[in-house]
Amino acid sequence: MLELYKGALDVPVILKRWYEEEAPNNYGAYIPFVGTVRAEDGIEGLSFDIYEPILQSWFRAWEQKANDKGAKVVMAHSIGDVMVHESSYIAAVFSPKRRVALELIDEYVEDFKASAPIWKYDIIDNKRIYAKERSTQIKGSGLLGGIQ
Amino acid sequence: MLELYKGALDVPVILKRWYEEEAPNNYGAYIPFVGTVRAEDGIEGLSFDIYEPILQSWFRAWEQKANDKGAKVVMAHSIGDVMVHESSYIAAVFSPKRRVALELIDEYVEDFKASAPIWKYDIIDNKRIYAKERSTQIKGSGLLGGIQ
Amino acid sequence: MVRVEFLGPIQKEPLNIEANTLSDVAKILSQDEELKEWIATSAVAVNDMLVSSLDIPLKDGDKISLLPPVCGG
Amino acid sequence: MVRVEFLGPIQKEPLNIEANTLSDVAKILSQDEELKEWIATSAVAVNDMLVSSLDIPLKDGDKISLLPPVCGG
Repeated sequence: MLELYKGALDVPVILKRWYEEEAPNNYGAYIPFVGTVRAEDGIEGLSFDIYEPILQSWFRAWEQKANDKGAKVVMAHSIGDVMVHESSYIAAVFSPKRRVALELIDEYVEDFKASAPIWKYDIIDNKRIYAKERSTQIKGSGLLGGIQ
Repeated sequence: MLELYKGALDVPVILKRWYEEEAPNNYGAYIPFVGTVRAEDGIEGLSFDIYEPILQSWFRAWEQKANDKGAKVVMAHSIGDVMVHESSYIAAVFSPKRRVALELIDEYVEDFKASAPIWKYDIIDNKRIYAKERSTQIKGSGLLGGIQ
Repeated sequence: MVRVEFLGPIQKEPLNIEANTLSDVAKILSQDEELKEWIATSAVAVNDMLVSSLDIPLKDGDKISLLPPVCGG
Repeated sequence: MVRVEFLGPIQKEPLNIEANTLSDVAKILSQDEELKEWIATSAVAVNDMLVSSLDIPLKDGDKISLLPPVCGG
């Protein structure tokens, strides 16, 4: 389940719904990672663009990977503006086993950061400024420039 | 904050309260680990004994360790009986930084499993049976038997 | 004719160009001075699949996307 | 006089015994056949602090706790 929302996430409602949906499914461990916008460098908030077709295929590959370990992944992300101290991202793992869950949440969140087709902008003075310095080139970038 | 509850945890309510309490404190990452009782080996549920004085000092050491990294740990645990598909344990980390949060939740949960003075019993036919095979000797065990 | 789309912060309208391979696309895009930095740092998808070779044959109607550096979460 | 408490699954009432060190406690407890396995696998706390040496001097009123193997969560 990949859920995209316009603006900030209602974190308690999402965490509760996921918990209750999986309660009968005999997973011993549920680990959500919640990402919240920090007040820093004078930003008013962050803004996100998402390219959904490739995000969906990235997510389906992770569903398969989790499934192979008897686990399940879910995700919620904001599109557009999210103000400081609001949340823009929840990634969660359900697994029968503790070790699988702890290892999977780490890999899943890190791969999300490195690969998911989402672009972040600082909101300063009501303008969107691409967060270039904090961004990561997707593996294989530069193909058309012959520099890879 | 170490919270002990008689019986199963109300997971959505606890996750929501912790999230809202820390929302103004500028943590970028919130990772709760929720432990739920699995239906296996014909158990009706699990039951827990806790020795609170040593659990409190174990927890205070973790508060200090998290604080040294700019992070915060919290925990909720059940005392007594928790039926299958109910939850008995939530450990959570708040941190400004993603990597600190992901590494801390892993260490924190693993050290909890190895060291926290909590004893687990299977509930079968309404009787409590010590989960000896799944239990771990605390570091330094056997001191009085001269075997360590 | 293939369609080239520029995602995220690359503020540029889609282009329709003649190209038989990604090498052709690279040649055409590299003539645009504004795109130089984006080309050097972007990943490439053909019909929403990320690709890692310039030898991919293209057919009429294919969609090529440029994905600049990402930062979700 | 020190007090020895048995935690969790060790189904045994607390004992009040005369002991000057943990070695004395070990000697007294090892006479109880029922406790043999628990002694071999339990950690020991003096006044709620886990200890790792038998040489700890004890004073009147100290509390010694035996903590058998744990499994929280």
